[in-house]
Amino acid sequence: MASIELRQVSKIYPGSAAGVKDIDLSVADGEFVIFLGPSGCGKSTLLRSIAGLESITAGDILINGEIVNHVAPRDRNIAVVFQSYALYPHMNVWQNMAFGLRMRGSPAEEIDAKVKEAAELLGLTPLMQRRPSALSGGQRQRVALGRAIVRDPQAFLLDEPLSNLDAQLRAEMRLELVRLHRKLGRTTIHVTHDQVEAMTMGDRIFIMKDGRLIQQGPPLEVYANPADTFVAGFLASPPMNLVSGRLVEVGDGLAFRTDGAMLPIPAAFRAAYAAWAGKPVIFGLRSEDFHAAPNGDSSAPLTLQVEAVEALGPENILIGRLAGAPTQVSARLSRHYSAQPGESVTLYADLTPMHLFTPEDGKAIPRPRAAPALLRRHA
Amino acid sequence: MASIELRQVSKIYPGSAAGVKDIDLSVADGEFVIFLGPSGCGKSTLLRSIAGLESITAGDILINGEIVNHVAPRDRNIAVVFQSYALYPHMNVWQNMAFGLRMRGSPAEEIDAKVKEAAELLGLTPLMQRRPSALSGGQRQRVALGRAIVRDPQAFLLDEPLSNLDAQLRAEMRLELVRLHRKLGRTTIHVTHDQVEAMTMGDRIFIMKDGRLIQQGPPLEVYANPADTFVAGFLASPPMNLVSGRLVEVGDGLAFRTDGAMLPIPAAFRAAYAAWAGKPVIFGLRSEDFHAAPNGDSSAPLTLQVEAVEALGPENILIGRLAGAPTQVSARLSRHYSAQPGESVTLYADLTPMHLFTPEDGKAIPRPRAAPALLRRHA
Amino acid sequence: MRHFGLHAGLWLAVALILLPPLWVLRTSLVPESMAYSTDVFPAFSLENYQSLFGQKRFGTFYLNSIIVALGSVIIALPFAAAMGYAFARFQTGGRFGRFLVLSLQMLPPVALVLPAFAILRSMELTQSLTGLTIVYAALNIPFLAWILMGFFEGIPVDLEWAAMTDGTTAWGAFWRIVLPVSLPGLAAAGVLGFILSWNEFLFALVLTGSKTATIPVALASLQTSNGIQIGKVSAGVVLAILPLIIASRFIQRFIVQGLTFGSVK
Amino acid sequence: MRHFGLHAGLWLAVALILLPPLWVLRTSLVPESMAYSTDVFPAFSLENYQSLFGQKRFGTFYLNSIIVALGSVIIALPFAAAMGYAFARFQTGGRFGRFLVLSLQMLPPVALVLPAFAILRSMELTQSLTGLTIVYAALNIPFLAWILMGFFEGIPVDLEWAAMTDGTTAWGAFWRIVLPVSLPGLAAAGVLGFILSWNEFLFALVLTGSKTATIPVALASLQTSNGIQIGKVSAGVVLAILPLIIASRFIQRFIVQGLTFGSVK
Repeated sequence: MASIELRQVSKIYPGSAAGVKDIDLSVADGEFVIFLGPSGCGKSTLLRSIAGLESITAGDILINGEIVNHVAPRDRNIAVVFQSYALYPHMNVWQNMAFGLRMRGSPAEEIDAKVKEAAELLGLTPLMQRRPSALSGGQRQRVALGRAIVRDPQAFLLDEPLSNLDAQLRAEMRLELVRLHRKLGRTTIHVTHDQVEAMTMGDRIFIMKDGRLIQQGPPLEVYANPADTFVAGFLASPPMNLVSGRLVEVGDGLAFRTDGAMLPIPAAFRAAYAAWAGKPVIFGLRSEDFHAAPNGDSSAPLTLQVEAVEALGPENILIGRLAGAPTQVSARLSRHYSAQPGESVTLYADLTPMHLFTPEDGKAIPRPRAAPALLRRHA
Repeated sequence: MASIELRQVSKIYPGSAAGVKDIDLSVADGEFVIFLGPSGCGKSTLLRSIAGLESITAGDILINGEIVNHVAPRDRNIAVVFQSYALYPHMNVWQNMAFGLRMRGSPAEEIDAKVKEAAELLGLTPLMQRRPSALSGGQRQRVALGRAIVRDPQAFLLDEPLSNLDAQLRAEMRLELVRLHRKLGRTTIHVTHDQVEAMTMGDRIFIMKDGRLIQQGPPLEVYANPADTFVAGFLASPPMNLVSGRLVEVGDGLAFRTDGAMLPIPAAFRAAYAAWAGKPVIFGLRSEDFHAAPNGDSSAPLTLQVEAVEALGPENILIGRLAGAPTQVSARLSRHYSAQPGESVTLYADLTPMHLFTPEDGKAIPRPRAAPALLRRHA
Repeated sequence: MRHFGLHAGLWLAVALILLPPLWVLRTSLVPESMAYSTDVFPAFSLENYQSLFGQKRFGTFYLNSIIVALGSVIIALPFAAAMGYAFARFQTGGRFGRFLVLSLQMLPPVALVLPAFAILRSMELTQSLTGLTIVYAALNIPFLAWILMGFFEGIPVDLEWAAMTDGTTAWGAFWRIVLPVSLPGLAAAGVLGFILSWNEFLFALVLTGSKTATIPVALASLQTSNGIQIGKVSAGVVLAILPLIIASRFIQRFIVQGLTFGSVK
Repeated sequence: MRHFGLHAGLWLAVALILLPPLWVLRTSLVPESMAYSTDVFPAFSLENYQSLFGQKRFGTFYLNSIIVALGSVIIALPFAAAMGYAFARFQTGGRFGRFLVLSLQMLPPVALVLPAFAILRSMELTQSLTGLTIVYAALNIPFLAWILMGFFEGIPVDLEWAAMTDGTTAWGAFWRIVLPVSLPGLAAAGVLGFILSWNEFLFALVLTGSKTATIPVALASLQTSNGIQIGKVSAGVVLAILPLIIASRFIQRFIVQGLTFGSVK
C-alpha cells in the first residue's frame, strides 16, 4: 500500500562517525527489500529514519510520494519489528497485539476480530493470556510480528528480526516471513547482516557500508555482478576469492598472471578488459567455481596446495594456496572429493563468472554482465 | 599433555532443570573435541566443571588419570577462553597476557619472552599497550586466546569463543584455531552450538541435549550415522528431512510408504529393517541426497510440489511437499537447477544414505553403517 | 576441627548482629522496672505500649508520621519521575545537569533548616503537617530523581519506539509503557523516600509543634527530661520500625515478582 | 511564538533553581550589614570568611569534619565491600540477608543517638573525633554495602573465573580483579559516604564537644544565640559545600573515564 523513497537522505550524529550519507533509494509498493551490511553500516539508522523515530539531518523521505520528514511516527502508519522484539512486558500477548488498534481507537469487536485473525495466522492462539516473559524466543518473535500485522500498516520495517533465534528456527522463520509477505502483499524492508537472509528473502538487496549505499539489485544479480570487492566478499560464505596479480597479453588474448598461476581471460571479456592489459588487477572467483574435473571451454587447470579441509557434510571446502602465492584460496567441492592438508591437487576453475577489480579502490572493472544463474534450468 | 576423563559426572542445580546427568566421556591427550548442543544443554556447565569453576554433584573428573574433583582451578593448569572473552578491563594487552605467568611467579624475562612469542603468533604485537576497551571484537578474541596460550597449559577449554564474531571473522578464526591446535598439540575442548564449527574443527564431536550425552564420534561419522532424530536435525542446515510413514513389504523387498511417495529400501538394509515391516517408522534423508537426475542404482523418483526456493548463490534449496504429505521437505540442488513456487518437479532421491527412526523415541533403527563420505575421492 | 572453629566464629558474628535488635524487642515487652534486669525474660507486659498510646499520645504522632512521609512521597514521585526520565532519555543538561542533581543532595541539611523555617513562617505553615510534608517532598525530589534515572536508563528505548509506531505520542509512550514498566522502580524509590521522611529528625523538630510532632521527635522526647525511659524508648523504636518492615516486605515481593522485559532474555 | 513561550518558561525554571544558591554565594561575599540589601552586589568583602576562620575557629571545625568524614569512609569501605561482594556473588543469606541490610538503614537515627552516647561514654570516647568517626563508619556500612552490592553484581563472574584458572585463589581474584575493576564504584560509594558523614548533624551535636565540633554543628551555632548571622551562615554554607563539589568533580571524571569491560561490547 505504500512506496517508500529516500532522496539524498543523511543522518549525522554530532561527534560520531556513525550515521548515513546521501542515500538515494526507492522501494516500490508491495516490494520486499533487504538492507544488508555489517554492523555499524547505518542500516538500522536508515530504518528508524523511515519510521520517523530519528530525525534526518538532510534530504527527504517520501511515503507514497509525500514528504514525511516531519510526520510523527504514529501518523506514518508503518509497523516496526525490533531486533529485541520490544514487547510490552506488563501486557499479555493479546494486549500487546491489540495495543496499536486501541491507540487508534478502533471499536472493541474489530480489535478482537483482528487480533484473533493474526493470532490464528501465526499460531499464537493458545498463548493469548501469557506475559512476554513466559514465552520462548521464537514465540516472542511471533508476537512482535503479530503486533505489526494486526494494525494492517502500509509497510513493515523489520530490524534484524531473526538474529536472536537459533539456526533451525531462523531457517523456518525465513520461509514464514516470505510466505507472510506473499499473503499480505505489504511493502517490507528487512534489515540484516546475514547474507543467507539477504540472498533468499528479498526482491532486491541494498548493500550498505560505512553509511553509504554501495550496490542495489535483485539478489542473484548482485551475487553475479558485485560492484566492488566489499560486496564480493560480503555476499557469500566463504567469500569470493580475491587474488592480486597482473593482466598480461598472451598471443592475441589476455591472461591474469599471479604467483603460481596463469589464467586465460574468456574471449567474451577480452574487449572489455583490453584497456587494463599490463596493469595490476585483482582477480575474483567464487569458491563454487572450482571443480574437480574440466567443465566446458573456459575451464583452466590450477594447482592448489591444500592447507585445510572443512568437511561440512554436504560438501567439502578446500583451503590452500596457488603455488607460492600469498593469498589463501577456498574451493567448494562436492562431499565426494577431498584431500589431505599438505597435498597438492589439481582443480579446474570455471572462468565464465570471473571478475576483475581495480587495486586502487576495489571497484569492479566493467565487463559484459553475467546473467544470474537462477533460471538456467537443466535436468 | 593431558587426557581428560569424566566418569558418571552429574551436576544438579537445586530447584532447576538445568545441569548435566551421568556424563561418561574421555578425551585423549592432544585431541581436539567439540561439545555441541543447543543452548541450555549443559555443555558450558560441563566445561566449567572440568576447569574446576563449578563443583560437581556426583562422579569423578580425571586429568591425566588422576581424580581432580577437589583440585582448585589454578592447580589444574587448564586454560579457559570464555564466550565473553573476560579480559581484565583495567590491564592492557600485555598485562592481560602476562597475568597468568605472574600469578605463577615466573621470572620477568621469561614472562616477557613468552608474551612476545604469543603476541607474535597471534599478530597482537602492535596492540600490547592498549586496554581491552580500545580493541575490536576480533582483537579481543585474540587476546583471550593469547592469554590462554602464554601459560602453556595442559589443555584448552574454549566456551563458544567465536559466537560474538561476525560471519567472515568467524570463518577465519575457525581455521586459525585448528592451525593453532596443530601447532601446539594441546588437548582442546571446544564448546559450541554451531554445526559448521562442529563439523569442521574437531577430531570428535560430543552431542549433548538436556544435560545428557547423546552421541559421540568423528564429525563425518556422526553426520553419516546420527543416533536419533535430534542429532539428524541438529547437525545440518537445512536439517535432515524426516517423514513419518510405514515400512511395507513389496514383493521380496521392503519399501517406505508415506502420503505421496513409495520409496524402495536398498537391498543392503533389507535384513536389518525386516523386523520393522508393517510398522510405522520415520524416514530420514538429507537434503543433499536429492538430485535432479537419476544417480546410480538406489535412486528413486519423487514428485515435489515446490512451495519456496531459496537461491543461496552457489546452490538452490527447493522446499516443498510430497503430494498430499503434511511434512515439508527440502532438497539441496545445484545453482543451475531451479523451479518456481507452485510448480511440481521430479527429483531423484539417492537412498543409499537413508535412515529409519522409531516413531516412539526417535532412535535410529540399526542398519549396516554408512562409511563417511569423506575419503571416497574421485576426480 | 577447622570447620568447627569457622562455624563457631560465624555464629558469634550472627549473634552480635541479631542480639541488639532482639534485646530491644525484649525490653519493650517487659515492665519498665525490669528493663535493666539481666534475666532473659523476667515478665511479659504490654505496659510500655499502653503508656505510649495512652499518656504519650503516640497514636497521634504515628498518624502524623504516616501523613507526612506518605504525603511527601506522593508529591515528590511525579516530579522525580519526570526529572529522572528527562535525564535518562534526553540527556537533558548533559553531564553537568546530572551533577547538579547530585549536588542538590550535598547541601548540609542543617543549613536549610532555618531558611525553611523562615519561609514556612511567612506562609503560616510552621507547626503544621502541610509545611513539613512540602519540605520533605522538596528534600526527596533530587534523591528520588537520581534513583529513577538509573531505573529509566535500564528500560530499552525500543519499547518507546514500538509504542510510538503503534500510535502513541512520546508522552503517551512514557505514560502507557515506561511508567507501568517502571512500577517496581517507582515503588522502590517511594519506599526509600518514605524511610528518609519517616526517620528525619532535624526538620521535624524545628518545623512541628507538640500536636504535629512525628515519631522521631516523640522518641527524642522520651530520652530527655526525666532520664531515659528505656522500656518506652524500646517500644517506640519497635513501633517506628514496624511500618517500614511491613512496607519493605510488601515492596520486596513486588520487586521480585519481576516484570522482566519481554525482549530478548 | 509557541516556542518563545516554551523557552521563556524553561529559562524561568532554570532561574528558579539556580538563583537561590547564587544568592547564597552573593550574600557570603558582601558585608554582614548589607546582607539583606536588595542590591545585587552592594560591596565586595571577605569579612564573613575572615570572621569564620578567625573568631569562629572554622579552620578547626573544617579539619574535624574532614578527619571524621574521611576516616569513617576509610573504615567503612572495606567492610562494606566485603559485605556487598558476599551478597552479590555468593547470595549470602539469600533474600532475607539482603533485606536485613536494608532494614539496618531503617532504624530511626534518633533512636540510636543516646545508645551510641552511652556506649562511647563507657569507652571514654565522647567529645572525641575517634568516637564520632567510629559511629559514622558503623552508620555508613549498610548503606555502602547496598550500593556496592549493585556494583559487584554488574561485574561478570567470567572475570573472576578467568583469574582463577589463571592461577589466583578466589580471594586473589577478588583482590586483583574485582577490586581494581570496581574502583569507580568504590569511589562513588566513598563520596556518598563522605557526603552523608560530612552533613550529619544529630550525632555530631550529641557526640562532640566545643573543640571537636564539625561543620554542621558550627553552622547551627551561627543560627542560634544572637539571631541569625546571615552573612556568616552563607559563607559557612559555601565552605561546607566546597569540598563536596571538588570531590564530586574529581570522582565524576574518574567514573566517566570508564573502565568499560573488555568483554563483548
